[in-house]
This record gives sequence, structure tokens and C-alpha cells, in this order.
Amino acid sequence: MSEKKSLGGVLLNGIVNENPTFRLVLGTCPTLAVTSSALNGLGMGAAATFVLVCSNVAISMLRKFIPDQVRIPAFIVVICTFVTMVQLLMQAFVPSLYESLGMFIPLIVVNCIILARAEAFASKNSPLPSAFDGLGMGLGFTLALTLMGSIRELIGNGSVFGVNILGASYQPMLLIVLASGGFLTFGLLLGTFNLIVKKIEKKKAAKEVQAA
Amino acid sequence: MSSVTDVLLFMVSCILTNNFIFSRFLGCCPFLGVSSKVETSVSMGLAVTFVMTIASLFCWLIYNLLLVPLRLTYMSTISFILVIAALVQFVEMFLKKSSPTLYSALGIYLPLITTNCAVLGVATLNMNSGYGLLQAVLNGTFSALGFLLAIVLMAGVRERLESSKIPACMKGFPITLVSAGLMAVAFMGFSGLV
Amino acid sequence: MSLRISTAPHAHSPVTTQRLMLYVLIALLPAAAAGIYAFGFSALLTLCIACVSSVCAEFIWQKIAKQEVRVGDLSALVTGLILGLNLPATAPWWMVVIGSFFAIMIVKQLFGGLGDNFLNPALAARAVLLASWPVHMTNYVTPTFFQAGVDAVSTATPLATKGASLMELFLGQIPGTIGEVSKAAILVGFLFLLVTGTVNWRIPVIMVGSVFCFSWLLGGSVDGALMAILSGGVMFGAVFMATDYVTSPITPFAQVVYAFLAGLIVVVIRQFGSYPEGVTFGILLMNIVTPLLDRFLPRKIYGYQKEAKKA
Amino acid sequence: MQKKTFRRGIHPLHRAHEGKMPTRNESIRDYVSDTVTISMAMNIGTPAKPCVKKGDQVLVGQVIGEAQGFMSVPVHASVSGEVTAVEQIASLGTGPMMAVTIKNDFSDTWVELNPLGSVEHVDPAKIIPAIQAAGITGMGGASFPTHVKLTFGQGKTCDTIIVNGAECETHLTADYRLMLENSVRIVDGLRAVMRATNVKTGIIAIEDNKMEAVAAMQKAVHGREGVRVQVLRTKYPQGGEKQLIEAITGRQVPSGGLPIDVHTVVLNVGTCAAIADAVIDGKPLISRVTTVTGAVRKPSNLRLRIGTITEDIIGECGGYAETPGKIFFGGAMTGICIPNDNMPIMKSTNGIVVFNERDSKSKNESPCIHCGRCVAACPIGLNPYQIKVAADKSDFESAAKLHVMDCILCGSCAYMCPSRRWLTPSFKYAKDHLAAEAKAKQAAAKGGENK
Repeated sequence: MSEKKSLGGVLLNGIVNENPTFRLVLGTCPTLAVTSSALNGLGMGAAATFVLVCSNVAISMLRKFIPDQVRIPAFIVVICTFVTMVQLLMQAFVPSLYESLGMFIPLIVVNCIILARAEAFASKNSPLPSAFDGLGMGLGFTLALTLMGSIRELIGNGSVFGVNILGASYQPMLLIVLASGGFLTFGLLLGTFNLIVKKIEKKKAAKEVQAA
Repeated sequence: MSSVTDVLLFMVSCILTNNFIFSRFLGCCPFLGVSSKVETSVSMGLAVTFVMTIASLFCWLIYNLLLVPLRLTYMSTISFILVIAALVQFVEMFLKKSSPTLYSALGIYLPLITTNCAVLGVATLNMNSGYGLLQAVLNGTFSALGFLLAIVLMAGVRERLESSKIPACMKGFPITLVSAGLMAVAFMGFSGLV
Repeated sequence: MSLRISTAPHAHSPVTTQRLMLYVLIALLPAAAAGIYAFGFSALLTLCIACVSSVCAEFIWQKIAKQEVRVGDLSALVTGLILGLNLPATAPWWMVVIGSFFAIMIVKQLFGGLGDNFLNPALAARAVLLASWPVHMTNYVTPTFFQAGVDAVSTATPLATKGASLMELFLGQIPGTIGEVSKAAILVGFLFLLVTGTVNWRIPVIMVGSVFCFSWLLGGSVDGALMAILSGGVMFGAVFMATDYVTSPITPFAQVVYAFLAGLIVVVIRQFGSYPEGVTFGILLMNIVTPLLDRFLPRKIYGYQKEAKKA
Repeated sequence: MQKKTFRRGIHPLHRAHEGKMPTRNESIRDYVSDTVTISMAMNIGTPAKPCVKKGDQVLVGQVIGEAQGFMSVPVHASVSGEVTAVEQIASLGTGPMMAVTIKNDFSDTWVELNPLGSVEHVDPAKIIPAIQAAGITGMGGASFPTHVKLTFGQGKTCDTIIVNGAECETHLTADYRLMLENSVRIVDGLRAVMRATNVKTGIIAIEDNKMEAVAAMQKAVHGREGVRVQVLRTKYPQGGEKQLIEAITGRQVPSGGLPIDVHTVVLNVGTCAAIADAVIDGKPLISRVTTVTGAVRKPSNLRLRIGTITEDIIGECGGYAETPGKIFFGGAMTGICIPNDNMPIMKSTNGIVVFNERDSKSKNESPCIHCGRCVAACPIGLNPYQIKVAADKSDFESAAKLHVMDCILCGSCAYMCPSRRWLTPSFKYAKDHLAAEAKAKQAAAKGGENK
């Protein structure tokens, strides 16, 4: 990742090209665990985004002071600090969401996305791009989680964000909001994305051939 | 935890009913990442069992003997993760010296375990549920055995899938996730056992 | 003269995949007939929907995926029929269709089609339906036997009808899913499968035996144990679903272990679990273990015996 | 009598009586053709070297190819007449081979023979050399030089000689007819071998679908000490050496070993009869009994001179009944296809089967359904379906771990497979590859030593 890349490009990279959930398949645990409803997915995404942006900025500022040998523990401490902050904030202001996300808020600490961005981007770039990178990745994660949550809530409950969409006569497929439904939905979504990406690449290749 | 029956029931609950992978979604990354061969998955599972048991013990001690008396419970996450990181480092060094064979089998998995959410998860779970020391340690061991069971079963299935004609777009993570989903469906049969 | 060159063997057994599937279909017919006799038109309708939608699902998938259409091997039809027989006669049509599509497309074709699925499609679909619409899946009615004026009465689970006599259980005068009610019909099918050499006795006999033994151990009475194997889906599952080639172990010793453990899980779920019936989950769980059983249980190979006989 | 057998195995073409009905009751008929083309490479090991040239006159039984070392046997003229060609011809599977073509003058003049006399009085030390000089190789199909088999290595002992009359292959009745019509000769051959090797027990093994042969052989062994007939339950591949030994003695030849490692030697009935001819009459191996069946007008059991051309044989059997699609030497389970009907028969050709075009069509593979029929069939106890997966991926290491090298290529798994999967060809591919690899490794090790 070079400094030359525009901030917008950095932002978009996280959302589309290197979407942490669908392209890199990182942070699978929260993706599976908290997406039983759209709101939970959004909440988790927002929390993770906050931590990502903050930790990226902090690590980027500290990058020259952290010795190489202990950088991973140092990163974890930084990340952990922000996670604890989010935890306390959520507990105070959105207790119901905090309740439903449960132990997955503290587990943001070990979410591979955050550590991976700290290692791959923030420790090599200045604070501003790092912030955008964190924001991009966070938004990508949030979007993916919200999408998963919406789909699962729609099929498993007939609603999205608590608003009933499929009508009263719809008989929800409970399985989808259960544990196994998480795996199934994620697997099928990933497969679909792969299919789409492959189609697009094929088209691109065909166009290039035509152009040539 | 008064009788053998209680322990047995607790074991069934941790391994089958509330399986870490299939019902709690903890430790999914190694479950998906290190399950392509049965042999390696066994090693990974054993390494996790080892670390989770010790981590449960130490995290419980730190939490109940240090954080609670000092009213520093909000520091739980950060202290747990540090304990785990230190433990993994320590275990790695210890194994390297004392048992090179075991080290060569588990060695490469040990660093991965630091960021395995199952370990931090079990510590947090022990704290949230207010378990006693014995129960916390047993919870660590049994939950890890549940993880071991899940990852070995998954590896068996994936070895079999290796020779099948899976559509290109489903190869790798997607089909593994769908397999895990179907396995979770089967594990639902254990619900209500305890 | 142009002669064809090929490697030996030049002869093949007349038994093909298609014929094996046909045997299974024929073996399922008595159970299907008994179910239709017991539950009437709605049972017939459910079976038809399940069969047609399964075959359609297979056909559509193979068309879309641009694969060779192999509907002719009858495997989709078998899956459909078994799924249908696993549903209560009152199952709503959309649920049957969803079940069939799930079985064929997700459990079977996504993994590569016939032979590559690691779970029995019909069973996995049944478990999914059970988890998704528990009310519809357990809406069992008492058999009407086409008697005019007798209304179908909804009852609780088939295992809860403790009042039924063993004979009633055997002949199928009890509520349950379409296929599992008449044990007599299932045994006829089993006999056919044995005679044609389609399945081996090991899995069904040991699985039923294992359920019997563990029920006896836990319940304490032979009557109760007999009740246990005659009620619910034990027989149907042991004969038609545990023996599914693709998802059951191949080596004899592995088959014994598989069937024995499946029986154990069934009893454990029945006695202690929150689901009333454990056959589906018992077999599914053992399906998951099957690859490990096939790989790690030792086999005797010619030429590796210890120098024991020195006669 | 208790019938014995081995573990697992199959019943190929069971409903069609193993394809044996047409020739079962046909007595052995002699047939001598106009020309013969005698291959020099009819035994496992080193081929013989031709010692005649074009234009030479030869007599029946005259040596036309000299043995090249211990793992080799001489080749004899099977007819008398003029050598018309000494040239390379195509062989079955392996590369080209030298062959001598002789135009028959039908005088049937023999070279001078020196018989050793009756079995009771022959000098035991002379028997094995006589067997080599007579050019005798295993006549059941494997063509292993018989004298090599009977020369035990250091420290090896033998306590039982088994005569293989199982004839478990489909279509073939040559051994059956031989046992019916030449039973005394077979017993004499066995006794000669027992005398030469000083082995006290000889067992003639016959499957229970040939009870007439059992009766004939029982009559022939009557009063002969140490020799008896053992009836076996009919099953394929009972005639495989390893299976036969397991059936009769309960012993298992260790992996990679030979029958002598479990103190047994297995000889085909035809080989025994040839040994009797060589010892008692001094006659070399110049003819053999061959079953000709399938899509021919007159399926027969013929006594053919070695080197008779397939086309002539088919003519003797009334010609093709239908357009031939495939012709193979041997039975349907292990037979080797011939590319055209100019191929001459060998010492090991126990049958010629003609398939019509419909039967010759190759079947398409369909997906493996894990039915386990191959596992239930495999007489070795392998998991053919797993080996197939490994072999098809050219994952030879895994295939070796699954014991593909213990596979005897009997074809039982492929016969049983409902999905018509080409199991045996895949195994042959893997075995050939692994054998070549091992050979290369050995050569490399030797080369290393030399340096």
C-alpha cells in the first residue's frame, strides 16, 4: 500500500476490493455470531469501525516509538484500550444492544481484521491515511455485517431492522437465525460473491481482448 | 460441581450441547483455517486444549484475586489478553525445552492461538457466568475438547470433499462454511441434553 | 479388421447405480403404500410433491450448472421419496418444496452431486425443516384408514402415544410421519433390499439392536425397549437412511461402529434431549463421523498377518 | 469333504454360468495349422534368442530359440517344416518381440527325444533341468519359468505343492477338459515335481462347479501317496496364487513375497501335464489346450501348437458368428486384448474369447456412490475406491500408502462397480509408475555405489 494512493482509494479499497468479510474472510466469529438481526450487525460493525479507526490512528502515531520485537503485544494493548472504551460506552448508552452483542464486544480485541490492519497498514503509514484505511475497512465490515444481518432477519423473522416486510402470513424459516443458519448464509453469500466476481473478471478479460 | 454426575453433565454440555464452534461461534478462524487435514487439526485442537485449560486457570486467578479486590474489573479484557499472550509465549518456550516432539507437532499453532477468540472467549465466559475455580478450569478443558471434536470432524469431512466436484465458486471457504452449517444442524440434536 | 482394445475386466456385473436406486425405490413402496393407506389423500399429495420437486431441483441445477443431466440415475427420486416419507401427512406444500430443493441443491449438488455429499440429503433437509418450522413438522394426525366420517385428529409427538399397544405400533395404527408408521411395511422393504443384495444386514440390525439395548438399559423393561424400537422412526431410519451408501461407512467394522453409535445417540436424544425423536440427528451425526471411521479404523489386508500359523 | 475357500471375492457372470456353457462339454480336439509364428518372448524374464535362420528346415521339438540365462527357457519348433521368417512382430502390451515363422510340411517328424522314464524310477536331480530344457513356463497365464519356481532360494523350504485346477476365470474350460481327459498325466507331473523337490504333500485344488473333474482326478490320485484332491467353493479369483494358498493352507503370502515364503508352490494343471510329457516322454512344450469361445460358430477346446495364428483358430471354430468387436486372450476378468487376429498364441494362452460389437462397447464412468461393493469384493482387503481417487490424481504416494502394490489386478472391484468405474486400469497405472520409480531408485543407488 503506497502513500500515493488517494484517500478515497484507500477508503474504497476497504469497502470493495479488500472487503474484510467477503474478500479476505477475516473476523468470521462476529460475522457469524451477531448477524441474527440487521441491527445487531450494524451495531457490531459500528463498534468495530470505531476501534479500527482509533487504533489505526494511535498505532500510526506511535509507529516510530514501538520497538519491532514487541510490536504485536503493543498493538494488542492499544486495541484493547479502545475496545474497553467502546465496551463501557455501549454499556452506558445502548445497554440493550450491548446485551445482545454480549461477549463479542470484548472479543473485538482478537478480531483478526484490526490486528491485520495495524500490522499491514497503520504501522507503515501516517495517521490520516491510516484513519481512512480504518474507516474503509470498518465500513466494509459494517456493510457486510448489516447485509448478512438483514438477509438473516428477513428470512428468519420476516423483518429488517425490526420492520416487518414480508407480511403477517409469512412463516419465518427459524433455522436461518440459529447458529447453523449463520454458517449456511455466510457460506452461500460467499459463494455468490465469488460467482459474481468471477463473472465480472471474465467480462473484463473479454473487454480487454476486444480492445486489443 | 458436587458429584461425578455433575461433572459428566457439564462435560456433555460443553462438548456437545454448547459446542464452541457450532453454537457459540468461538474459534471459527482456526476452525476454518486449520481443518484441511485430520493430522494437523488434531494438533491444533490439542494445542488449544492445552492453552485454554491453563488460560482459564490463570485468568480466573487474576480476575478474582486481583481485579475484583482492586475494583479494576473494567480492566478484565486487557488483563486477560495479556495473560493469554504471555502464557502462549511461556508454553511455547517450555515445550521447546521439555518436549521437542510435542513442540514440533504443536509449535506452529501456538502463536496462532493468541488471537484465537476461543481462548479469550472462555475467559470472558468464565467471568460472566461467575464460575468457581474448578468449574472455570473444567469449562476451559471441556469447551476446548468440544473445539477439538468439531475441528477433527470438519477435517474428516474436508478430506473427503477434496476429491469431489464442488462448483468452482464454492471451493474453499464457502463450502467449508456450508459444511459447518450442516454440521451445526446435526449438532442441534443435542440441544436440551443438559 | 479394427478391434477394440481395452484393459480387463471385460465383463461387468449387471447391477448398475440406476438399478440399485430402483431397488431402493421398490423397497420404499410398501412403506409409502402403508402411509397412504393410513393417512389418505394428503399423504399421497405430500409424497408426489416431494418426488416431483426433488427431480425438478436436480434437473434445474444440472441445467444451470451446465452439467450432464443425470436425473435418470433415479437418485433424486429416491431422495424425494424418502424426504416425503419423513414428513407428516399434514405438511404444507411450500415446506415440502423447500425441503426438496434444500436437500438436492444445498446438501447434494453444492458438494458435487451424487456420491459427494457427506450428509444424507433427505435427512439433512428434514432436520432443517424441523428446526425452521417445528410446529408444521410435528403436526401428526391419527391414521384415518379412509374411513368416512372420521376426522383427522392432531396429536402430540408419535413417541408420546404411550397408550398404543405393540401390535398397533407394528401395524402402523399410530400417528407419525408418512413412512415410519407401519413397521410391517418397512420390514417387507428391508427383506427386499436384503434379497436383492442392495444393502447389508449390518447397519439396520445393529442400529435397531443398539436402540433396543440402550432403551432396555435406561428404561429397565423389555416391553419399553420393544416400544422404543417400534415407535418413531427407528426402523425406517435404520433401514432406509442409515444405509445410504454415500454417507455410511464402507468397511464392515466401521459399519458396526457407525450403527452402534447411531443407536446410542438416538436413545440419548430421546431420553434426555429437547427433541422428542433422535433418529434424524443420530444418523446425521454419524454421517459426519463416517469419513473418519472409514479412514482410521484398521482393516486386515492380505499379506500382513503375523507369522502365526505354522502348520 | 469340507470345501475350502478364501475371504471375499466375487461370482462373475454367475447367471451366465461364467460363460462356460458352450465349451464345457466339448472334448479336446487337435488342430494343426499351415504356418505357426513362435514368439521368443513367452516367459517372464529374459526372452530366448533365435538360433535358426530363414530357409532352415526344422523338426518338431527342435530348439529354435536358446535360453538366455537362468530366468529364461528355450523355445522349440511346434511343427516340422521350413523357417520362412525370423523377424520382429508386435506383442501384447510390451514392445516388439522376435518371432520365428515356420511353414508346416505336415510330416510331423520329431527330433530325437531322450525320455527319463517312469516317475517312480527317474533320477530326481534330472527332473528340474529337464523342465527347463522342455521350455516349460506357467501355463495358467503368468508365464513364470517353472524351473525357477521349483529352485528354492537359500533357507527356503517347501512343504506343499498345490496344483491349480480352480479355473475361476470366466469362459475358460481348457483346464477342466484337461483334468477330465488327461487326469493321470497331471498327477504324474505333480509326482515328478514332488520327487524332484522332495516334498511329501501334493494337493490338487478344484472348484465345486467342476465335480466331474473332481471325480476324474480323485480316480487318478487313488493309491498315490501324499497326493489328494481338495474341493473349493467356487469363487473368483480363487485361481490367483495368493488366494489359492489362503484357501488351502490358511497361510498368507507376505506382502511383496512369493509363495515359497509360506512354504508352498503353485502349479497350473496344464503345467503339470507338460512336466509329465517332458519327464516321461522327453517331449518339450510345443502345444497346449486352449478354449475358443464367444462369438464364434463352433466354440471348442482345442489342443493347439504354440504359435498358431488366431485367425486360423477362429477358422477351425467355424469362423466368426458375429462381427467381432473385441478379442482377448484369457478370460473376461483378466484377459488381454489383441489388436488384430494375426496374433499367434503363446504358451500361456489358455483361452481366446471373441466379443461381438455390442459387448465390446466401453461403458461410461459415473460418479462413485460409495456403495462399498469394491471393498466387499477385494480379495486382498484393499479400499479400491480410495486408491482410485489417489491414482487418478497421480498421487502415487497416497496410493502406495493404501497398499496399491498389493493389488493383484484381478478386476473383481471393477466388475462389481455399479458406476462402471475403471478401477483396475487406474491401479495398473499406479503400480507401473511405482514399480518404475522403485527401479529407478534402485538403479540410482547402484550407480551411487559405483561412483
